[in-house]
Amino acid sequence: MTHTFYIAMSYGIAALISLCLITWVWLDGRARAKELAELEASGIRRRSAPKPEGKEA
Amino acid sequence: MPQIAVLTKLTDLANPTRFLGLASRLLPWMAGITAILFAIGLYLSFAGEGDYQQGMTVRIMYVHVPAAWLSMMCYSVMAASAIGTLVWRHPLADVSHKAAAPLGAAFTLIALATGSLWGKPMWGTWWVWDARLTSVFVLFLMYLGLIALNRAMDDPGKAARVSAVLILVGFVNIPIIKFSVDWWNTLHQPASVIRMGGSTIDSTFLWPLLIMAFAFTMLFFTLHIAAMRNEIWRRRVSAQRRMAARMAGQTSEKGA
Amino acid sequence: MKHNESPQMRLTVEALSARRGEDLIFKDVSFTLSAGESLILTGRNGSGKSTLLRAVAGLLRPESGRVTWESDGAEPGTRASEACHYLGHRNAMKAELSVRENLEFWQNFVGDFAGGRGMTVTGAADAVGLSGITHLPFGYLSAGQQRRMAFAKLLVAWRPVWILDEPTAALDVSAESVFTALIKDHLGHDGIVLAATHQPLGLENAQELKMTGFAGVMESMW
Amino acid sequence: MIALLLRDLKLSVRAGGGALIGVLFFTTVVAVIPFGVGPDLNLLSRIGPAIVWIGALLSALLGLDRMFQTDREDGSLDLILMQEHPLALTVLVKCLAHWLGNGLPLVIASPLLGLFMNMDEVAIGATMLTLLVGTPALTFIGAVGAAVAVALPRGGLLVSILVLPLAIPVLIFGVSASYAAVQDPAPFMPPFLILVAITMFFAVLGPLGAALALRNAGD
Repeated sequence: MTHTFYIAMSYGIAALISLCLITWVWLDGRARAKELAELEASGIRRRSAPKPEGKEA
Repeated sequence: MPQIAVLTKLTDLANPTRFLGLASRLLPWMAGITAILFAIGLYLSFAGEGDYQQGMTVRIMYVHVPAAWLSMMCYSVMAASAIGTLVWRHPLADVSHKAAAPLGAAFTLIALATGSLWGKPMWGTWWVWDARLTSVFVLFLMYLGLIALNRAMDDPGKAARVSAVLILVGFVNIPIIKFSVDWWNTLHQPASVIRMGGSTIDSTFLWPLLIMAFAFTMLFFTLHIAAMRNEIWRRRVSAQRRMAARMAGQTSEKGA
Repeated sequence: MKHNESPQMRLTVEALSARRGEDLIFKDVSFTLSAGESLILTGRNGSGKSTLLRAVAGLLRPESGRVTWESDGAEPGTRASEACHYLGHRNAMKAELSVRENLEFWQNFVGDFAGGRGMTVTGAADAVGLSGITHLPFGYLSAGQQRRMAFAKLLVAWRPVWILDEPTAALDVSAESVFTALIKDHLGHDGIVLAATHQPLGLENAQELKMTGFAGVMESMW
Repeated sequence: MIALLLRDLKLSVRAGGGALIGVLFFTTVVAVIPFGVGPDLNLLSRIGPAIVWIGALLSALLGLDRMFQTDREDGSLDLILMQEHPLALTVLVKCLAHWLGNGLPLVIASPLLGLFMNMDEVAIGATMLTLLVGTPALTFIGAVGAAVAVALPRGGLLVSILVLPLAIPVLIFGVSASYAAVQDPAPFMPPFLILVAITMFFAVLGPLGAALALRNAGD
């Protein structure tokens, strides 16, 4: 088999894994942001948001 | 309490809210830089000439070596975060090593797959128990173990602390594993194996390699920050849901 | 209480907060106990009594605040937990070993704290009213007997502070009175008792701390 | 501390025979190998030391997750954590007791299994010696996994997965030293001494890591 095949395969696999990773992180972020927005919409907000208090150590 | 005052300051410096603000400002820039670096790196790696010995397969090196480098750097980042978890008990450190583990596993997988694809034309077989491949494989198993451990525990704080201990024990062990695998390898396979990316790399290969390594590193940090942000959001969501449940419980108790 | 000749010892709890998972169970609990004093924690199930006791015993890292111990005999750096006996829900005895082996192990392993001496194993078994059966494997005892023997563990090695989590669980009334007498005796010997109970232990001078549970969700962090 | 050692030893003898199960598993694993590779005595004697070592490694991992779990279940672990003894020292003593109860029987059983594998006397002796030196390292490094298991709702298998990669150096040098004793050109002492060094290193690292994990796994 030609070397080109192996080169294409390695770049392909590397790209595939990287893209999966990027997509996963991106979709995960979108889902979490959506959940936060839903919670916000249902009237639950962070109590500490209006008055930012220093967390005790 | 001067001690507590100092701690409070430290927590303030990198509290999750501030981190989120920083992350949302940095992420577009980092993603952009990563994309540009990859464009340059990929162009250079395909424009360059092949090695007369290894032929065009030297191009596999441009993804293999950076991925292998990242697999180790990611573990070092996790070890540093683990110290942050255990010594300063910083919540961001917990988030950091939890978010890094899947990234490390993915880059290690890239290193393994490309190493294997490089091995086939070079050695005529998909897998050799070469010292480096073997060490990377062991590292991969350790990443998977850590991910499994994180998933197996319910309390995120406890999970972070326990996996931090394991990360550090593993970190101390990695040199020993590397040393023993090297030793074992020389014992069983006298140096007939072609060394991957030795120290004498021609400068025509060095530039694409360096830029690709830099691009992969930027990709890692971009993904790491994004994954940390996701994890913080996840915890924020769970805390708010919990609070909602408690508040509902309290009002219904009062009503009853 | 004979405060004039009692040794200087103090268990101080300052602004202790602890959480389980993400729930803040209690917040800013402070108290001080000196020789001969006792504190009873009351509250319904899940109100954080056990959590507070475990935090004082050093078994649960508090979210904030600290627990300190000062006494004549102890070195300055002594952790508070070293001055404490802890009797939790579980008896910390091995079913496979005989009662005597169990008690002797804890006597040797725990050792006496400065300023007192523990009883002999036989004496301790006598004190909880179960003298004849120390040769039996712990697993053969009934639940009430097991609890009594777990209590005897507090007697074989001296610790100024007793931390008792529901000590009278699984006990009948007569056993309860035995425990109350032993606790009073401990207080009379300048001990300190910190107990969580449903039932009143019948201690006259005990302070009481009512636990309410659930002080909020730890969400300021996120 | 002696009291703790004696108690754990008594327990390992009395409580359902953990040692016995370990040895039984060891025997079974080694006995199954010939069915897999065929009854070729030459082949068996060639791979014998490796098989015995792998069998010992797996059996050593078998009982490890219970090391602190039993103490946690009956509440003893709480009291152990409260004492003034340095926790790492306590863990070291528990490791020794665990090794005496579970590791040593494996070492003692290994010559018999060596005979099954048609190994010669020197190879059997070398394997036994390397097991004697190497199995404590497995216990020490396994203690970290056992301490992690305390925090897990369901420990068991995950602990073995976490510990096995860390045990690779022990396996490499143990097997190498066993082979070096039989095969001529390779010297016996270097891998053996490295094995000793690894065991001593793990004797420090394991208890420290386990103590750290136990302190952090509490709730």
